[in-house]
Amino acid sequence: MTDENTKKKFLYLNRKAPFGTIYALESLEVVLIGAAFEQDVSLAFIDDGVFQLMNNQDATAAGMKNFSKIYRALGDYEVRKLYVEKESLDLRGLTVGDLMPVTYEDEDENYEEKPSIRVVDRAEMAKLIAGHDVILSF
Amino acid sequence: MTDENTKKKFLYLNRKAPFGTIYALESLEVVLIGAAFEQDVSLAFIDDGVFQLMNNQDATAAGMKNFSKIYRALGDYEVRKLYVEKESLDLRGLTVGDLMPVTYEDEDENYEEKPSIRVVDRAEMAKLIAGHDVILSF
Amino acid sequence: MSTLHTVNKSPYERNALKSCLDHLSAGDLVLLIEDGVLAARKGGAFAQVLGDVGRSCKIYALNPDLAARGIAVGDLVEGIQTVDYGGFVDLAADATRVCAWL
Amino acid sequence: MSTLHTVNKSPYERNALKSCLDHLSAGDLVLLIEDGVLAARKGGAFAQVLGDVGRSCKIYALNPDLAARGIAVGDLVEGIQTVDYGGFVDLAADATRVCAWL
Amino acid sequence: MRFAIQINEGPYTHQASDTAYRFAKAALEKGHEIFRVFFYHDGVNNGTRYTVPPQDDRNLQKLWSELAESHKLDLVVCIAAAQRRGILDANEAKRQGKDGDNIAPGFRISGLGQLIEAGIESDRMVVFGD
Amino acid sequence: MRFAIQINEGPYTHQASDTAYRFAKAALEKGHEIFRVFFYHDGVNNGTRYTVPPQDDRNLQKLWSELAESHKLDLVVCIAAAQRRGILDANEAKRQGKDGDNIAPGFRISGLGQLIEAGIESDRMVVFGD
Repeated sequence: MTDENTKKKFLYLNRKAPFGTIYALESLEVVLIGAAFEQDVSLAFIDDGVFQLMNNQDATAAGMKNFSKIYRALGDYEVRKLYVEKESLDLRGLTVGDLMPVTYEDEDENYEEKPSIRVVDRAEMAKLIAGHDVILSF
Repeated sequence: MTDENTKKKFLYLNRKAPFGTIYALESLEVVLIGAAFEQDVSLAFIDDGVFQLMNNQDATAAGMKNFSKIYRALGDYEVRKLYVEKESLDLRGLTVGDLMPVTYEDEDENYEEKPSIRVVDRAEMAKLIAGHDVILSF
Repeated sequence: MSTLHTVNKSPYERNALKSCLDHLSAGDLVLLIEDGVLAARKGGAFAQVLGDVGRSCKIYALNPDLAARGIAVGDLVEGIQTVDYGGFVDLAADATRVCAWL
Repeated sequence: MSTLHTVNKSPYERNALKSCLDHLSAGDLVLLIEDGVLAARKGGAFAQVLGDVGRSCKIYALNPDLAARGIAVGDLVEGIQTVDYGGFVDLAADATRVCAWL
Repeated sequence: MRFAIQINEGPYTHQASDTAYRFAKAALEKGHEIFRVFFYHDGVNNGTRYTVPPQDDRNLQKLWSELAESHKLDLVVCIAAAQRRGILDANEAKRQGKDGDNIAPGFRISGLGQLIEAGIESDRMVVFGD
Repeated sequence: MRFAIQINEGPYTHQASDTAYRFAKAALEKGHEIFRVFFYHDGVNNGTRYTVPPQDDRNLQKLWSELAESHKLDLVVCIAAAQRRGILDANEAKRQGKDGDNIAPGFRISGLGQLIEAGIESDRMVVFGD
């Protein structure tokens, strides 16, 4: 299963805002469990999915679980590719500066901290979808 | 409860297509039970709610319950006011001719069959909402 | 005699906000809750229309839902007021009826 | 090497169809199922865009879902083909991957 | 003022039950009355005692059951919606020949007439859903 | 060809389970293999034996249980999602101190790893949801 050749490319397609529905949280739970399977994992954030990465989320007053810190921990699970669509950010008046910092330590470069979030345009996102073996939609 | 003065005006606000979700069917189930309470009842069909009244629905091949005939029986339950929004029909390329005939027998006019469906424009729909006591949304 | 309209859906995903705004009567109130508060952020695609509607109808956003989604009160479209759950109750009590755009 | 995209939402209510169409690659297939078939009716607001997309990507609609919603095959936007559940299976098998726009 | 509340979605999947709970709590704290909370559609799934949410998350069923106990709230689960979704009390289980029930404390199963009655008897009906 | 199916919504409220069932049936009739059906989110609610749908409607739980029996289908209910929503088997009931269980015949409760494994082991993953 650790052989590069037998790895499958998994894409998690996140299109929904957090909190209004549970899909964002339960998508993350799959990502965490899936990390143990050592596949090639990417997360895509399209449409309202980009709101999942908003900085300074605090659900305390709404009485809900604060799970946004889990995104920040994804690097520790070897999940390092979070693709965020530029057009989706633009429509919502957001920039990458409105999103939480998500990083990983690159063991090949002296454990330097590198950003996991990569802003891509719609055409690149379409290519990303076309380049994966398994697409899990939330 | 049959005193005109104690009647409340109930509006059922139907905005969703049938079959993809259960809201249309379970909204109807409330209407049927509610009819026994002898309140002043109106049904509003806005947005995809207008698809609930499409003629010739047949869910057999999809394995679902054919409930569209219940709309036709509403007249027998004294439910006679089905308001369909014109702008919602227009956007979907529909006319009242695409909808099923829903009628009631008018006991004041020799049991003449009269149409229950009334096409209203958006401004009239807004007035309708503003003129009801209880709005049940589906 | 006014209606409190609640909108709990993202306007980017669904047509509920648009439909609600299309059916307001003069003096009505709109309360954005749950994912509906996503409409209220300055710079978003619905900022303009909410600003326009806000001149004739009062628009509110539920603060706990804004906070959950990382939207600061300073980031709201001008004229939108925030309420907490108690304020939601007051709005519902003061209105003549509540209409939910689900 | 193609993707079968499934859309199960009404385009009048949600942005799923639009988002799907914005992310197609050449040779991809789109299958409208459940409330998604509401897009396929001639004369509706999405007839034009589906006709346009249909020139570069094949578009299908699930016939049992059309029938449930009272949409006759003769009322479909030109170029949209219908399939039953077996045809859905064939499309999924023939494509390289399936992408659901929920 | 007398409120009635309708909840159309189950716990966790949609925020509807959370918002309704906080609305109800705030209304009671302000001295209002809640005539009834009616659980319809998937809302009936709020009324199962079989849930075990993660320990760092809220337990919506417990929150409702406790609010019902402390304020004598009438929590009604629609019988027709409950039958479709597998929420049973002891009576229903017996009537339907099922070997157990799962209704949570403070909830009762009854008919759709209870929703209409709530609309008639309350000053404001507030609906929470998807 | 080997399919895997993910179902994200409960029965009746959304059509997802209906469509997935008819897809699975058609695939089997064409000689394909279904490696696994994984029930996630509200999809876990397909796996309760407590449902009693109206007699003139389909019984989705029974349809799935029968398809599982006749084709040796592996129907897996996600444990984390099931805990939030009150779906229990005998083991889980015991572990969580609950007084009963409601899992339907042919369904089993297991972890999210079963979904990933299904993605790895199948040729096509097809997701049905809201």
